[in-house]
Amino acid sequence: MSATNLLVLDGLLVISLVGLAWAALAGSDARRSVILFMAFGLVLAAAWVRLLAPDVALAEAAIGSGLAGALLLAAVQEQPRQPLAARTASNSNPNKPGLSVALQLAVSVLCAALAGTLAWALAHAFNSAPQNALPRAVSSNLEASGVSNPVTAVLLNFRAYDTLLELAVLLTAVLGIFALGPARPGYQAAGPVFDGLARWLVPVLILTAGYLLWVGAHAPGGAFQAGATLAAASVVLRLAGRHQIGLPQGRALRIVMAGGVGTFVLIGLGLLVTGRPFLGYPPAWAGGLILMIESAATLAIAATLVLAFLGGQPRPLAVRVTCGNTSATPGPTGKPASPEGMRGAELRAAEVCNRIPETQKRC
Amino acid sequence: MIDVLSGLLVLAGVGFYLAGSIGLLRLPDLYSRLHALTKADNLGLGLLTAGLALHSQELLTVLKLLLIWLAVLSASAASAHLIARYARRQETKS
Amino acid sequence: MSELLSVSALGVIFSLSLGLLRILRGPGAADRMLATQLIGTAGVGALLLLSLLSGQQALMDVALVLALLAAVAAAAFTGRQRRARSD
Amino acid sequence: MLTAQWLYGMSGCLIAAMGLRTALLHTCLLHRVIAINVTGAGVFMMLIAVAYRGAEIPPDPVPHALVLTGIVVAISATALALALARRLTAEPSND
Repeated sequence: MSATNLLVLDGLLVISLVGLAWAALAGSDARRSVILFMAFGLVLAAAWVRLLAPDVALAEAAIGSGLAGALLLAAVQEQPRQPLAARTASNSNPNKPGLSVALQLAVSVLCAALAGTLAWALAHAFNSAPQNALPRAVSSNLEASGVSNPVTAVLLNFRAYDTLLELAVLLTAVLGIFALGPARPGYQAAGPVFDGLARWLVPVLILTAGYLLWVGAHAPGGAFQAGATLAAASVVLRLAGRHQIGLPQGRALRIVMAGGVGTFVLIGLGLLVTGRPFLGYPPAWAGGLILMIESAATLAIAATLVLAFLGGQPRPLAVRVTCGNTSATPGPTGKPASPEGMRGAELRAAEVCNRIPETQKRC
Repeated sequence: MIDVLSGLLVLAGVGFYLAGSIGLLRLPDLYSRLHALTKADNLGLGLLTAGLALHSQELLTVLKLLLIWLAVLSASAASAHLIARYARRQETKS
Repeated sequence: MSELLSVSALGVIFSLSLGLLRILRGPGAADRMLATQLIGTAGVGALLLLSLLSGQQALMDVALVLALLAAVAAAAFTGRQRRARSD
Repeated sequence: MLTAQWLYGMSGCLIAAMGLRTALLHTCLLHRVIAINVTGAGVFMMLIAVAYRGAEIPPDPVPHALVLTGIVVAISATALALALARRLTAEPSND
């Protein structure tokens, strides 16, 4: 592409990004903001491609626009039709919150100052000679890493600690979501058009997830992108009103959720026993070990994202049968559900049922 | 010869893209905009992928292009229906 | 040929920015969702062209994921009725 | 000097600051969650711009890996925030 063409392309992309971000942040209609945010994610994916970051573009395409959009839209649909009718009844204009003008001004000035500081730091970074020590270290050690995609090598070999801790963050987040109550109710069975869409979309999504996991070793792709694509398959099934969305139940679900961190730690400890540093793979085995960790991580990430879309602890299938009997039991359970307890499935089911009237009260 | 054909297909695809987006911008109501959008989805991308497929040498690339087009084609058909029904429901509700 | 492809890529990106105007103008949520669909499709087209232009095979995978996830987003938008709680 | 690096990096600064301002000032919880995501996207733009080395030289993979991690953490934090918001509006003692 010629330099002028590229400049036009960059200009269009940057103007679109800033405009979409501004429009998504302004206004008080949540649904509008979510759709604008999804479009922002789409354009951002194009920008990552332009900046030669196809790995990031893949993740942005799968998570930033697709799954985040689905997640936020599911949250919007729970809100009342009139935007914030109940909560801003005292405020005639939801756009002008009860904050004082002085405070708004102060925050705006501080944010502008932050932008200025960041711009100054960036300008400094751009003007100085590029720091080539890290990229050179990556490319010179790529041979021994077991994979040929430098981003995967960084994520799962050179900086494997980061990824391990990131999986721990995911696990913590999903445990937090569990603690906040049961999942949203499912959807009604879909009509023929949606069902037809789901019938071909789900297998293609699953196939693409497997492909991305496999290809991640030598080309853009990997556990994050594959996990997000796999989660999208479950989300489609959920939206189509299926009961079985491919999410394991009970103990199996817990094993899958903890599997990412677990496999990582077990392999690290195993290496420690054989006299190597924690997560210091022997070069001959590195490829296989990385694929093993990535497979477990893919399943864990997919389970986490699906649970995030469900918005809480999935109800066991048995609840639907027992609910009629147990929901008569009076008494609200004030304390938050503790899903990690030692109770049996029936007790948990009963508790979930008890909590239903309480959660129904939301606006 | 093949280059010319592929170039023509790509240009025709871009033409449909532009027509679709101008229609999306200029047409008066949602349902006619829906009609304009499906042109960009089906024909624009279809002709584009056809042109690119002629241009590429590998079978895998051609298959991937075909898969992408089929995915967008059926997704746009289904989502056009779903969006139209959504808008219809909103209309009758209010 | 590559000049033609690069002009085509610009044309597709331009059509994407026209879609952005519609998304900003609205007026309804359905209109914005339509424009998002157009942006997704234009993004797929632009990625395919760039993939051929730059010789990066991986961009085709990005285009595929973009196409599939745009379908998921459209499905999530249409606001399906939730099941009653006692099902 | 690379024009693309400057363009994307500086607009990343701008987007991050805009997002932060809305996250602090808006009254609606959902808008705040979106604003935090936009802030994150701005920061990612800065990081990827720093990693960019021009069309010929391959970019620095380390910021790319950081951003990938960041995207996944951002969505899990978003999910947790949305679950908290849902719970908050469900509490009858809210107002």
